[in-house]
Amino acid sequence: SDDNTVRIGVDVPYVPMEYRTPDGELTGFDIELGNALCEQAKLQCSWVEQGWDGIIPGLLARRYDAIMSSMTINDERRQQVLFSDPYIVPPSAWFVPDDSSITGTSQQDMEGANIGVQRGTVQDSYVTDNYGDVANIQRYASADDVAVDMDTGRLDAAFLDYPTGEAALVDEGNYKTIGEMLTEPKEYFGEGFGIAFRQRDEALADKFNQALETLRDNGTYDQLHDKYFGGGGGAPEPASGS
Amino acid sequence: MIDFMGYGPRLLEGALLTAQLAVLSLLLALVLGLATASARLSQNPPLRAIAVVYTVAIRSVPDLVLMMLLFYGAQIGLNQITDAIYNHWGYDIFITIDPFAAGVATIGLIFGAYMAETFRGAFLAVDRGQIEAGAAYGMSRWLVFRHIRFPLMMRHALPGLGNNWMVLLKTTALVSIIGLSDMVRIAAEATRATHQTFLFMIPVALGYLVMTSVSEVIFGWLSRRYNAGFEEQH
Amino acid sequence: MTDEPIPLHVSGIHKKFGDTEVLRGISLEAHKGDVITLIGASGSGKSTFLRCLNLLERPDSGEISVHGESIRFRMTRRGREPADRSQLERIRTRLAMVFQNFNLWAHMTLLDNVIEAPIYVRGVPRKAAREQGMALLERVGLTERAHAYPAQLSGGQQQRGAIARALAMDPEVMLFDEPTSALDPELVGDVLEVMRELAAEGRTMVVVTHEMDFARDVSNHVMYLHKGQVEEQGNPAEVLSHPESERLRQFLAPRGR
Amino acid sequence: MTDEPIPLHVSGIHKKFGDTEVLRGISLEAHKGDVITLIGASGSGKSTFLRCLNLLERPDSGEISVHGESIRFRMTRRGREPADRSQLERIRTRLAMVFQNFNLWAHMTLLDNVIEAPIYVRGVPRKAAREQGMALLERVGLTERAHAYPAQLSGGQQQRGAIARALAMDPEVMLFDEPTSALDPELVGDVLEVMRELAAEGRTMVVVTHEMDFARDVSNHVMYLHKGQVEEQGNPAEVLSHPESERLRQFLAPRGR
Amino acid sequence: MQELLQSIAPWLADNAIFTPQTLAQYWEGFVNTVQLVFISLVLGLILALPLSIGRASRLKPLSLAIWVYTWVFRGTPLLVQLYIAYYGLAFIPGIQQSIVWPLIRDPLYPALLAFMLNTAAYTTEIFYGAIKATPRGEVEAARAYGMSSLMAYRRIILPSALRRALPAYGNEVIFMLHASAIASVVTITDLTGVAYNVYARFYAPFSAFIFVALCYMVLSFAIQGAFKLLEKRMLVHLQPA
Ligand SMILES: Nc1ncnc2c1ncn2[C@@H]1O[C@H](COP(=O)(O)OP(=O)(O)OP(=O)(O)O)[C@@H](O)[C@H]1O
Ligand SMILES: Nc1ncnc2c1ncn2[C@@H]1O[C@H](COP(=O)(O)OP(=O)(O)OP(=O)(O)O)[C@@H](O)[C@H]1O
Ligand SMILES: [Mg+2]
Ligand SMILES: [Mg+2]
Repeated sequence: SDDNTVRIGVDVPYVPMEYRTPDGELTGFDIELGNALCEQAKLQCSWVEQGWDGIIPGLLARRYDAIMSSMTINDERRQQVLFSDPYIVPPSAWFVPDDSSITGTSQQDMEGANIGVQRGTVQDSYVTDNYGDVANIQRYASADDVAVDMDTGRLDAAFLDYPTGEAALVDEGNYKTIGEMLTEPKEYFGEGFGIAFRQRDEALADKFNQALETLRDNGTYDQLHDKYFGGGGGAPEPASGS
Repeated sequence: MIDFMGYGPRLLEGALLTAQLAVLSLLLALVLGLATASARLSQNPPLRAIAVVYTVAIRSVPDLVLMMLLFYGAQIGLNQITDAIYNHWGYDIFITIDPFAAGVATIGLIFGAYMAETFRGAFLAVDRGQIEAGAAYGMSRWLVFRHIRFPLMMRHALPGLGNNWMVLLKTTALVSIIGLSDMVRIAAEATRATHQTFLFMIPVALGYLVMTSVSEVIFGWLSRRYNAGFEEQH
Repeated sequence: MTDEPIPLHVSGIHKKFGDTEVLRGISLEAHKGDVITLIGASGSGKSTFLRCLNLLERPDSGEISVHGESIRFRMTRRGREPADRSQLERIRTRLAMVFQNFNLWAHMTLLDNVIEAPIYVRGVPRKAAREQGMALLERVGLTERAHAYPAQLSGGQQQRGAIARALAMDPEVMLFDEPTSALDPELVGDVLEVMRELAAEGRTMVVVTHEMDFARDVSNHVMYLHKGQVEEQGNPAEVLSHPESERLRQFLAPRGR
Repeated sequence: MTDEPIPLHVSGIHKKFGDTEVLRGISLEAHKGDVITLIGASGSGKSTFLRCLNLLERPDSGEISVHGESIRFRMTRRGREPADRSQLERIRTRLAMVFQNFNLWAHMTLLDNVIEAPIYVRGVPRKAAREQGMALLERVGLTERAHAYPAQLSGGQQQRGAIARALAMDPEVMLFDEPTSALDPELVGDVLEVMRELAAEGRTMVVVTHEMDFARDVSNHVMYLHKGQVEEQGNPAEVLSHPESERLRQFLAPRGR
Repeated sequence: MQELLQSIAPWLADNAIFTPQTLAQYWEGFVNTVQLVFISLVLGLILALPLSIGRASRLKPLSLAIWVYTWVFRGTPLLVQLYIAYYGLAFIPGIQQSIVWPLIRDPLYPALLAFMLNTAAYTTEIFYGAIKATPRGEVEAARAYGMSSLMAYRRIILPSALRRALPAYGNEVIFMLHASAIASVVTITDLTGVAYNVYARFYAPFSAFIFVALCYMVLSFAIQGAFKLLEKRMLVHLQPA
């Protein structure tokens, strides 16, 4: 294929990182940042939609050349794909109903609570290890399912990706965050989200890394970041390039 | 009319894809199922063995895994070959497997194994005398199959086929793994974008119900056709 | 070979089911126009022998030749099999069989049953086959029931339909397995008449029957089977009136009452 | 009513299939020990009449009473139906039927076929039923095939099995639809013997048959059906030797050859 | 189980993922899956028998009503049914104060309900088809020997029909096993759920999922083997000679 065209795989939607407006236009933090990166790197980019379960196989099978889809960098994935530098480290947060009696996030506060998480996420691992002994952890396929079961009253608290929880709970109903936004410890929350490439495409990864650095330096990145996360609490800390 | 928060048209497209996938996979599954059931009941031991392995193996592995293995496994295998060619001789060729064709092939292959079981049971229920009468009049095995065995068998197979079809129809949702946007995939997208789980389940359920209703009509017609000559009981 | 070939020549048929030997060396020679009847007790192997003739059962040994053409066999792992399917199919079209249980095809109307094999095996045009089929149904008195399904017919009607289906093949040798057992006396007469005509036309028939009158009146050769062997055979008038074998005498006895 | 009740009393049975009137007012009275044979051309309605007796077909009009008990009917949207299912079932256990096409239950062994109804309908203990069943199978010469499935039996064997199944009900009236049509002469004799014994035991039988010898030798009343009506009836010896009706004469003619 | 784990512990020593702890989790998931599938199949079967008879009955309204039920439950995805049973029921006004709430609150019972109704719908249609194809003469023979409708069903029609339905029902059992993988959607820790959990811990999708696929394979093999045995015993009268 042409050297200047890059196809990027993305699992839509994951509000507010990637989603469609009702008229069908693809947008979100990943999309806007990705487009900006491509422009900076003088690449012709197109987006390819792909369900999450097949997203890495799809890359390896060359259906597209990169994945930019809120993918957390970790060592297991590193064995299969090549990651760019992290472009964002999203925080995780606790959500409870407005009238909840839970006031803190310590183990004592969560004693006996039903905690909802999204199955197989970093939040799942974190809660399992730190609250598994005191609380009852329920694992769901999506953040929306967590939200619905908050509505039914089966859950007392939820621990989610901050942007996702904000969109699914706080924006939709009577819920609030409590406690700190978490991006540490790294062993759980990873190094943040990265763009994934095939192992042999090192040159392409370099182009993206350089473009990312330029955007951070010239303020484009901050602008985008503010647009999506500015209003909500806790500015995610930008990860420094290696 | 409710336009489902703007997702109406795309849902419709997804429904169309679901229908196409389902019908084409069904055809493939029927052919594979008939061939396999015939092989199972044949006098040829190697053929029988192949048929047994196919039906047992396919039905053992979860559909999702099969979809992954067959589509991505095949593609990655192909890529390794083309990569080797690139590394040795410098020719960069790239063969892509078309996801739609792959989806049809995979679902057809999976349900061929289930169809085979249904057909086998139905073939066993056909009165041997009827088949013998065909053979006695010099009909070739193929002619006996088409004119005697098959129509008589269908009467017993239709209920099972109907069930397999219903399951197949809903299994088409698996194709989102290989990057196709069927009805379920688009509804899931809409749900994640709007946080309205139930709102988008309704059009999906309705979409399936419409397709099932159409097929109920077709199955009803087939059932009357293949039950002609057999009086209604009780 | 200046003579016309013999329609059916069978020698030394043996057949086992598992360990039980059902046929133990049966031979038969049917010349043109011959009507051969097979009689014998239930389980003596009459049906099995008839089914061996057109290879619905595979004989374990023995030769079968139809119109001078010998059926070729070969040994396979499953035993002795016909070597050439297309030869087998060709030969079967010459041996039309009427079954004990009728075996009309349940999913077809009576007329369709009759015209099925002529059209698809012998390649008769549909229109001609239908005309011939209706004529045959008239011959067996079923014109009005031509479009009924077998399940809608009485037993006797089904058997008459099955005979029409066999006649439609215009076969060289006709094999009947108790063709009149489900027919009432009136129609037995009709069928005998039809079969006489067929014999006169030069057709050859092998008939399993319990109707001693039929054996006596129509056939020119009778074979009495006992436990898979021919115990006695010959001219029906002689054999049935003056049986030599004690067993045949016993077999015929209840009739005398 | 000091007399013993009549086992079977039937009057004025009418039956239509669609527009064709298959039975046009048939009556029958069977006293204890009576053996009544029904003869007639194919399609004359013999089977249909027999099936009306135990209500496998619903007669459009007419009365049926078994052992003095009249079957009660009521009108429904679907026509005239028996009013009381449990009465119907009770009466059916007294009328055991042997079918023209055997209708053995395919998923049961022969012995299981025979003991099924005694155990589950009449409540005979399993052990006793098995003993009685084996005895009956011996009576029809099928002891060795007791554990075979119907599909593994020859036609004759299936019919003999079906007769054993009927005998196992120890019924008051037995209905036979051409019970001997698939049997060879040897066994016809045996079965006639069995049926004579049954008659002597005081059982009543209604038999559709084409066997004129049987009608003459065993039955004490013969009814000739023609197009759904009784054309002639009476003592078999008289009726069959000196038929009054021209039609019956024709019907019996072919036999004379 | 514990002993088995101990005995293979040395082999597991240099394996980060398949530690005794995770294997115990897999075992728990395995047990949950088997329980869930088995109970819903048994309940579904019990429900399907009378329903298929009703479906074959001459009572048109009854037959129609059952058809509508099977049409809806076969016609919509199991996932939708599961969602409605788990989330939908919870929103019925007043239900949270009622005595059934403890049952509905627990994900197991809504899942069982959905699975049972789903498999019963499919099974009903399978049995109904087989009942309709029972040879007419055999039914008549049953009637003629004084069997009531119920008895004829119990002794003749159902035994004959259920035998012929075996291969198709075997399919349905396996469909149900595969379909049960969505139980994890409502927080049940079945085999698939465990695979996701292990995946979450170790980020090793292939190991986690291939292992779970193997578990499903073992179950499927067992089911198919059981059905082969059943067929051998129950279908002798139909086997080609
Ligand atoms: N497929 C088979 N497997 C095993 N035994 C069989 C099979 N077919 C027939 N037999 C047995 O072979 C013997 C001969 O059967 P056959 O049907 O030839 O008898 P028949 O002379 O035609 O009797 P009938 O007058 O009752 O029809 C019987 O004992 C029968 O049970
Ligand atoms: N269910 C049915 N529907 C329509 N017509 C039928 C049905 N059953 C029987 N008939 C017709 O009714 C007539 C009488 O049939 P029946 O079976 O009583 O004759 P039968 O005297 O027993 O003849 P056979 O000696 O051939 O058995 C026949 O013309 C038959 O085709
Ligand atoms: Mg025979
Ligand atoms: Mg009749």
